[in-house]
Amino acid sequence: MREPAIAPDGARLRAVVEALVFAAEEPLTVADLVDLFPGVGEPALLAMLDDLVEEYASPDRGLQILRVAGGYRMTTRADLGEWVRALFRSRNRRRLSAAALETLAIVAYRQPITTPEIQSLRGTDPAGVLQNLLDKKLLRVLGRKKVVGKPLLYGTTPEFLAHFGLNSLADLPSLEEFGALLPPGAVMEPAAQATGPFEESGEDGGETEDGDGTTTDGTDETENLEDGDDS
Amino acid sequence: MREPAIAPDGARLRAVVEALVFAAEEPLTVADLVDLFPGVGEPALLAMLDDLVEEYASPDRGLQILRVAGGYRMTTRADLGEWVRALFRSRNRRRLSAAALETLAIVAYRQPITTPEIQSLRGTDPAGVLQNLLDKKLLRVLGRKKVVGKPLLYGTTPEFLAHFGLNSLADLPSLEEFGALLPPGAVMEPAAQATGPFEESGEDGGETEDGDGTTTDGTDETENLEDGDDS
Amino acid sequence: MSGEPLAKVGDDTPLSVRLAMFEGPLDMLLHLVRTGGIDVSTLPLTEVARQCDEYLALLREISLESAGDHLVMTATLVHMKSRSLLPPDPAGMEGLEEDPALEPGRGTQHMLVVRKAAEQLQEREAVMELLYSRPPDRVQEFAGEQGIDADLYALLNAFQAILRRLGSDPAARVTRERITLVDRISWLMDLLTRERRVGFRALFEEMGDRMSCILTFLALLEVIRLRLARAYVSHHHEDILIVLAEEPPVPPAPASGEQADA
Repeated sequence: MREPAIAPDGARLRAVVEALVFAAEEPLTVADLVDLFPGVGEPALLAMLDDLVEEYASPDRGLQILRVAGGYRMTTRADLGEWVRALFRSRNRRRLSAAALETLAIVAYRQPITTPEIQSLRGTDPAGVLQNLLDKKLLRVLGRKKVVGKPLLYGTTPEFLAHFGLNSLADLPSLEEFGALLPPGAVMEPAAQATGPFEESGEDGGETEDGDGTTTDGTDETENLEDGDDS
Repeated sequence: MREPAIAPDGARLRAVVEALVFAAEEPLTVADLVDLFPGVGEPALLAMLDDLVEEYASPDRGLQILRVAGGYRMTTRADLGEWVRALFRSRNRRRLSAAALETLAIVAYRQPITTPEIQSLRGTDPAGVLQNLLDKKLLRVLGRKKVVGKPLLYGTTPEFLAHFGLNSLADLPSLEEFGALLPPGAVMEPAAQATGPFEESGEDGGETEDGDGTTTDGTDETENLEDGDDS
Repeated sequence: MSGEPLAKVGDDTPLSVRLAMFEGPLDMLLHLVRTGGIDVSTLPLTEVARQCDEYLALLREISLESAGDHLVMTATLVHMKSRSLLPPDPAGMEGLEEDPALEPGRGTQHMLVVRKAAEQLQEREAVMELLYSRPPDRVQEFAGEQGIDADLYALLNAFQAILRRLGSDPAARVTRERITLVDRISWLMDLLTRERRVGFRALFEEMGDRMSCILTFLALLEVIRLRLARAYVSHHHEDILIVLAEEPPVPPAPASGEQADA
């Protein structure tokens, strides 16, 4: 029942074994093969596996078959590992790490925003990630916030808009708009307090001239963060 | 710094390329190789990839190299798939629902396309299906349409192409092939391929899959497999 | 299209809707309809509207804001139901109108083509199901952190994940108004970076509507508050001049090894 109708032999069996060594999650064992091809016999299957190892063991091949943990598995040749690593590095350069995407999202929705403010939202120091996003020209420095430590204020760039197919920041989807497309949770947040448009910028409570005073808890938070600022 | 000390050439470069085709998470593109080996030149790298495809295209091999999503990917041969499945004792599950397939078909042929437009073609609100396809990364948001309400625009991803074994959207048959019923001029053409925000555009759009018999015999075999499914 | 305030319940008791299929606050009903928990086409809207009307009659003297919210929610429900019952909205179809295949009356034919295209995809999928790739963990030692090819959906998901981690911090809410303001701040900074100084009156010259003027003024206040710019009265120009704060911005020195930690 588990075995498909016609058991392969000869060259086709060899091809099947090659496919199995390639695709198996765990190292492929002779026992696996005996299970699949009870008619072939263990010695013949073992010989076939060893032939395959031989065949791949040429310096001109990019792949090798290793005997590990009682089985056989296909990997890249050890001396080519640096190139595989280089490929992944090069691809990731064109993309965003999860940390970078989060930071980008924060800046997009909360700009202009400082490093300590980003850190208070993400929980980790965003300096390295910010540099990466500046290098990619997705973020830019808008200026310095005139509070203790004079942290830089970050905002998004025209390139950011182009990347995401937006004309202006007003085109960023709001949570409410995207609600139907996202798992419930953030959608139905109670609009507990009617907050002014500047609500989240009210952290620099030490200054007298900013009279918005909407958030009371923002003050402590930001001051702590600014003490710890690495500038 | 980016390039490891000695750039390989000749047989060693071929071995490296083989290793990279094996290792690449998404299909390996010529652009990836140009990035890694700027000294070699795109034509030589492309020739090397095509040679590798040739070399693997033997019925005695268990593996093949497919041209999908504008790149190259190593897989087991289709006619051996039943044996791999027998080893895993379960199907290589990736089937989509009819609603998802219809929505994908509409987006593939009409992208960039908005939710109301999809709805007008399918007749039902696609929001749930869309979210599912976005989560699966088969679709992505391309931006907003510049009409009243600024609806979001959707398009297909490289993962979409890879899922269906397409090298580019041009590989989709024109709807004329389905539409004997349709009056002339009423045919939707495949949309031009949209490129991702952080990707260079596809370099080899003109190529088609090399038709190594994967598409002709697949359907019957699948039916057999479903009979024998013991999962 | 659906940027209406969702659940802005006032300090009064919100309307509790009583229907055969649902009993609870109006905003919850709207939420369920939006997320597909309730099929809007089966919703007895006349009854919802009647109850809303009754409620508003009681409420009118108490809170205009709450009344407005309830009207918006009810209107949204009516809109959603009408959308589900009527043929597709022609306003959303502008780009498609030139295509004769998509004209009204060709719907059935068109559906056939869509079905066939979907079947064709399904056949391809069945073939691909027989192709196995290398197991994902085989090159893990080289892979490092996987990069994301981000689109708007990924961006918003990332932001939503942060909000969820923070809990219900009201200041973290994203509203259309806030984003529009941010956009205006960005516009103002662009202008100031380019021009170094702008006359206050000139800022508003091109503004067509009240809302733009208000937003620009709010953006100006914000920029001044952040001391990205200064404002002073120029007798010479008989105007207020807005001047970019000097101090060319300097990007921070890259802190090495930061990226990997998060």
